[in-house]
Amino acid sequence: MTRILADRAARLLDFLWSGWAGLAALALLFACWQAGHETWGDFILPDPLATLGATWSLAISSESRGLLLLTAQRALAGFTLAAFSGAVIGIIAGYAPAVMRLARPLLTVVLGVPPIAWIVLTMMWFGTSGATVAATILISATPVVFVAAAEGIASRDRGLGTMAEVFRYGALGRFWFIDLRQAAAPLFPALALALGTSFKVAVMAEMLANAGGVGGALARARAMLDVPQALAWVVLAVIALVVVEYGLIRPMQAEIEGWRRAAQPWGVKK
Amino acid sequence: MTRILADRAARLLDFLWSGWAGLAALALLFACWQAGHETWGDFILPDPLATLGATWSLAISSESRGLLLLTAQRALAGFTLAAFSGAVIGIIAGYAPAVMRLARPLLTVVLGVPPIAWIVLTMMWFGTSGATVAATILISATPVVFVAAAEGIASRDRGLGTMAEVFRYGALGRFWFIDLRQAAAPLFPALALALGTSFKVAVMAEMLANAGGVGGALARARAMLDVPQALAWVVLAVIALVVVEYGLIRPMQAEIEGWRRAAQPWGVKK
Amino acid sequence: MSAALELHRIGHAYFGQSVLNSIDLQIAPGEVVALVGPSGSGKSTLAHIAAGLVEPREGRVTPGYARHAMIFQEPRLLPWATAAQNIGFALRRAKLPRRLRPARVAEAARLAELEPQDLAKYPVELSGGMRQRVAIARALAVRPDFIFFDEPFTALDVALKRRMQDLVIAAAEEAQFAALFITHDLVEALRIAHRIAVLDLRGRGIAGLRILPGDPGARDEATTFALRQRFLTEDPLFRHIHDVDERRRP
Amino acid sequence: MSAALELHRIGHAYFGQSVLNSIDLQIAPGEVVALVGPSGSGKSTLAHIAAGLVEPREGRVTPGYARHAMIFQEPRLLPWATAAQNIGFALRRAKLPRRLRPARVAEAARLAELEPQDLAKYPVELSGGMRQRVAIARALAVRPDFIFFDEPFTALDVALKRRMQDLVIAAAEEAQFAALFITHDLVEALRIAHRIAVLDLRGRGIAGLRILPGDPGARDEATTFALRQRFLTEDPLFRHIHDVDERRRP
Amino acid sequence: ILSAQTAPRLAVYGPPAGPTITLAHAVASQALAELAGEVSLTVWRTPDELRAGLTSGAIDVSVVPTQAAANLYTRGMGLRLVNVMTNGLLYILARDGELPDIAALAGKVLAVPFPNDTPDFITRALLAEHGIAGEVTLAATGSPMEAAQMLLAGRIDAAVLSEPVASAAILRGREAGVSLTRAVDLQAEWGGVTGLGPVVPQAGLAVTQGFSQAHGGLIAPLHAALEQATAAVLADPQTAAAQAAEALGLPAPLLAASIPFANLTATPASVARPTLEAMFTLMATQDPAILGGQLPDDGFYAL
Ligand SMILES: Nc1ncnc2c1ncn2[C@@H]1O[C@H](COP(=O)(O)OP(=O)(O)OP(=O)(O)O)[C@@H](O)[C@H]1O
Ligand SMILES: Nc1ncnc2c1ncn2[C@@H]1O[C@H](COP(=O)(O)OP(=O)(O)OP(=O)(O)O)[C@@H](O)[C@H]1O
Ligand SMILES: NCCS(=O)(=O)O
Ligand SMILES: [Mg+2]
Ligand SMILES: [Mg+2]
Repeated sequence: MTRILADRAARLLDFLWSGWAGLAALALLFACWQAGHETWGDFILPDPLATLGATWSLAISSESRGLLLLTAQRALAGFTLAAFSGAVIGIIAGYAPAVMRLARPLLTVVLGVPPIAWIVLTMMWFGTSGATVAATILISATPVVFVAAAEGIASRDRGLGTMAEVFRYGALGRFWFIDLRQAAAPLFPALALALGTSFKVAVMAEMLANAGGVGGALARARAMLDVPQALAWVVLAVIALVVVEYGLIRPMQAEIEGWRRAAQPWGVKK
Repeated sequence: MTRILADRAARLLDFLWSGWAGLAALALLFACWQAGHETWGDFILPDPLATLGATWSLAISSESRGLLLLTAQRALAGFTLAAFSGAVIGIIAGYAPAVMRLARPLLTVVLGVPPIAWIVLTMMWFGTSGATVAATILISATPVVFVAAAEGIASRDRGLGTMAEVFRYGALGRFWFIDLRQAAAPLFPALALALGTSFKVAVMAEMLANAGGVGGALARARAMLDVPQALAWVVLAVIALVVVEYGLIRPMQAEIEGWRRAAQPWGVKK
Repeated sequence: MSAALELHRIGHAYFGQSVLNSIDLQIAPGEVVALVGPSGSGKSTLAHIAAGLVEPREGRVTPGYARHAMIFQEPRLLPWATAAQNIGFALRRAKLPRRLRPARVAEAARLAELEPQDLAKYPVELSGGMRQRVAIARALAVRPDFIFFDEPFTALDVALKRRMQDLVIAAAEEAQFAALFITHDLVEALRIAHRIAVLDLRGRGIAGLRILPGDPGARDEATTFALRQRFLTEDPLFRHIHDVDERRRP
Repeated sequence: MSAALELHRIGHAYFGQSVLNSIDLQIAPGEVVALVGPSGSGKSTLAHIAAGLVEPREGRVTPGYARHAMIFQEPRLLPWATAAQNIGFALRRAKLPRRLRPARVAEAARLAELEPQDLAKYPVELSGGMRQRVAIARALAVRPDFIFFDEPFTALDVALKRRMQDLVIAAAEEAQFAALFITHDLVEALRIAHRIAVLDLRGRGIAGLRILPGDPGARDEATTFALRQRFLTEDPLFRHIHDVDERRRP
Repeated sequence: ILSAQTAPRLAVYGPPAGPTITLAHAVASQALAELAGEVSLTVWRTPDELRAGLTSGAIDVSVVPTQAAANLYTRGMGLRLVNVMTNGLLYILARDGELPDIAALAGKVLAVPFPNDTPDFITRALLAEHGIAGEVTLAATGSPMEAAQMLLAGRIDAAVLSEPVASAAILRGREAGVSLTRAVDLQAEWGGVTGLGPVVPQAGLAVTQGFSQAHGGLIAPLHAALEQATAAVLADPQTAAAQAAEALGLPAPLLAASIPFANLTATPASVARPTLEAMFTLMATQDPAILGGQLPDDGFYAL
């Protein structure tokens, strides 16, 4: 029990410590931004501080928050769909090479066709609603989840499944406690990727399909050539992404990867 | 020796067999396409046969082949860059949790910022040239390679490295023969993903940055509302992608995964 | 009384290469049968088939027990679970009320001589012998009436091995469980088993069976050593167990 | 002549938990020292430190050999390489011309009693004992002058184990290599070693050393059995090796 | 023509639309040859390209949307408008006979594929003017191409399209047996509101501050050359279309069909100022930010 508490405390400490590292990374980013700003001027890359100011004034306006919420909802809806379908098909393909053989070429096609070719089709199906955005996200974010799930299942340690079978785990129990647990290791980083893609594609699809939300606001700011405002929207979307990612995906991943810490505590090598 | 030959023959058979499965998948795709065509008519989704006709006439024109080659070269250049930098940074992050902590938030930002926000910057740097396209691909395709490489290295079996150390493998030898070999399992599917993304993003970036190639031709066909021609370009790009993927990535992956066949030959379960 | 386990003309092949052929074996309730045989002769494969983990190409397995457990040749621990969680893993499907599980885990760990502070360790943090003991505890935790042992005590020191053997002997005495006990250690087999089955060099059937005198619990060290010497030097059945060069004979 | 291996006041701890403490040991060229000790006492950790794989918290390791090899407690085979490739893996850094490698692999495989048809198999296709023999062959292939054996023959049948032991005895006789030989099998230790070192129950130093009479090759079965009986029943050094309950004493 | 100094190089840029035909003709007919040693014409396709080009100095003379020029001017980029090169190229397309006038849009689905752009503002103002703003379902589509596709496929009733997409849609429809017409001429409708004639001064030639300073003397001759070129284009659309086909990446027949509807002109900015300000005022009342916060002052009008 104390061990578990200590474990969790270590994890929290690690989380905070990586928060520091994250701040360092962001500081780096801001430094580059500032340098770019000084090189190219306001019109290409506005002053980071001015942008943050614009971001703040957007953030305190309830209207903007509504737009952000709309886009975040769409992104999350698309992400949920993509994560679910990618994981399900990927897991099936991981178990059944026949499905894998069938899915691979389709994956290649889905991957390789530019979004511009899909967008009319999704508009036909769903009109210019949030569903179009969700469908675009589905197409963009599913492959990475699929591939991770399939690889995770295909490279599982089969010996553990056999062991579980001895102890009366049925197919479902083995899947749940053994195979899925093993697939989780590659799956979580892929989910983080898919989530980031979802937010990005949500904004892009809102722009392309003229569907409001942050994408719409960004398009408007761009049409007005209001670069700080446009960037502020981007910053806002990224902040929403960060909140969701570090509030949802990373903690779950940390739970899953806790045991690795036992082997290599605090990231110390050897 | 005979075993190796038999192995390779089995692999070839498997490859051909999965070729059949691939054909089945494509047949499925065409069936959906035909259904879409019949529902929505020529302007949304032209007749697949007409599109293939248009594709063929593009394919036999040396000018179009030049455009295709240009785009394929750009996609491959971007892919090479993305694969290389993603693998290198990912591998470093896999070894060094400190780098991982630094890279993760940057990754989130890179992932979450819509391409529209980058493209102006890259155009500032590189003008409307192939370099812009390559830079856009770099940004889009690197994360997935990074994540796979980092996960592959982080979850490696450290016991094998220790074993190699006994037999006088230096850090480089262990990296090359042990760790990289283990990371290859998740890396290759990720490379296939990155390659597909590269082709797609190459076309999109050529459209956005007005940089010629297939993207330029596609934009032109769209401007003329010549839907079959536009789709023909998309088909052509996908064919190029398939040729590169099944000529380059998949055979290497099959070599790497050969031993899994020993455990589960011909995909037979248990 | 019907057999706890009955193998009828079992045959198996990997990719056309025959591994096992017409294996017949019956184990009575409460009986411990030791299975010996050269490395690679198919003992593990047979155990997997007998436990229903591998479908045999030929023949029939008729289990007569209620609940089995297996100690695999490798520990097969879940790397993401602590030792205690690994033991507890076996209990999830054992129809044991959740609140009784910790006590059962602790009991099994005690039987396997695991110390409490080691129960919170992950497999990577355990020594080879500790891992094997976790696997043993996991099997004991479900209180099976049949156990498949696949070289279970190889990583244990003399004292622990003896302790574990005594456990098996005691259990057999009280007929708590029957067992198929794969081992290379003839002395071990002679200590714990009612019968010894010798697998043919190439898995072509059970080469022979030897019924051991008296109850396992009743044999003392001198008896087992004498038996060992006799089997190894006089009994032709054990010839290729004893001598590698015998195996090269056509 | 300087020692083949010298350990000076080695100490180690995992996360603050002390595992080894002030271990001193010297092994002469051509000498085989058996290391015994209870499960979890730190034998594997000591071998890793001695082989330079783990940095000790305290103390100094002074190797006096030219080329070492190690047989780990688990086989540690490359899953993607066949048995032959796994053996050959050790040779890549052995400064052996590439064309001589296949012959060296075949020789090592023969020494480890691996059959040619098994050399083309991947580890998943091998039995437990075969995997261990591949690991043995891999270590032998580089012709080391020092070998760390970490319970190397546990998965082998009686005949193979004896054959492998004979290999070690012969090598020691010709002073081909010195060895630190971790084993739980006292008879094995008595057959092959010049000296037996007993590790303290909690790794607090080498509890004691016993020099065995005569050359390993010269001892017959009766001698080793007698020695074993004497150590286990009379020598207090082996008390907790012999009896688990001894370990609970404070 | 003033005896102007000449520049070593003159790189003219244009949008993928009607006014670029004039530029192409001016280049092809050597009308600009006496202004610079080397003359080139490039088409930009996205506003991003324009923005990057203006900032990096790669673009200093370009035909741009007048709204964008005003925005950039009021934001202090120093961009100035030389002239207006089209009096508007906006039409509402519908299937033959389905849309007699703008009022008939009530209850129909109309696509306006240019969010926050001149057509969007004009269309919404006109719908409000006819009192049917609440009765028209506006279908949000991404690009004009998608709007045209949806219209041709019968998914929507009408679409606001600009030349040459409108011409392309009509051509495609004819090939496929769907006859579309320019049911509403937005220029005329807008003229009815402003009383300044059928003029929507959508795009014009703009020069950067750098160009004004270095080659200020070239501005007037440049305009004069474009005036002549405009006349020539209108007189002989076929030739001009052939000259522009390459740069615009569109087939000459399509361009030739489009020219009569592109309302090409070359009106000095100060002459066009009333029509420009009428349009700017509309925008400023709806959303001042689109002009950068205010109407551009005198300095904006370079000629
Ligand atoms: N990576 C590790 N992290 C934490 N603790 C470890 C680690 N490796 C070993 N230990 C601990 O060190 C102690 C000694 O382990 P070691 O493997 O050296 O024992 P051993 O003598 O080889 O035992 P066995 O005979 O069972 O193989 C044990 O208590 C074990 O739990
Ligand atoms: N998954 C597999 N695929 C192919 N061949 C296999 C597989 N598993 C085992 N074999 C082969 O079957 C034979 C018997 O293996 P098995 O593991 O049953 O031997 P064993 O008697 O348990 O040996 P050991 O005492 O070494 O553990 C061996 O020749 C082995 O190579
Ligand atoms: N416009 C490109 C979007 S994505 O391919 O990067 O998802
Ligand atoms: Mg076995
Ligand atoms: Mg050990």
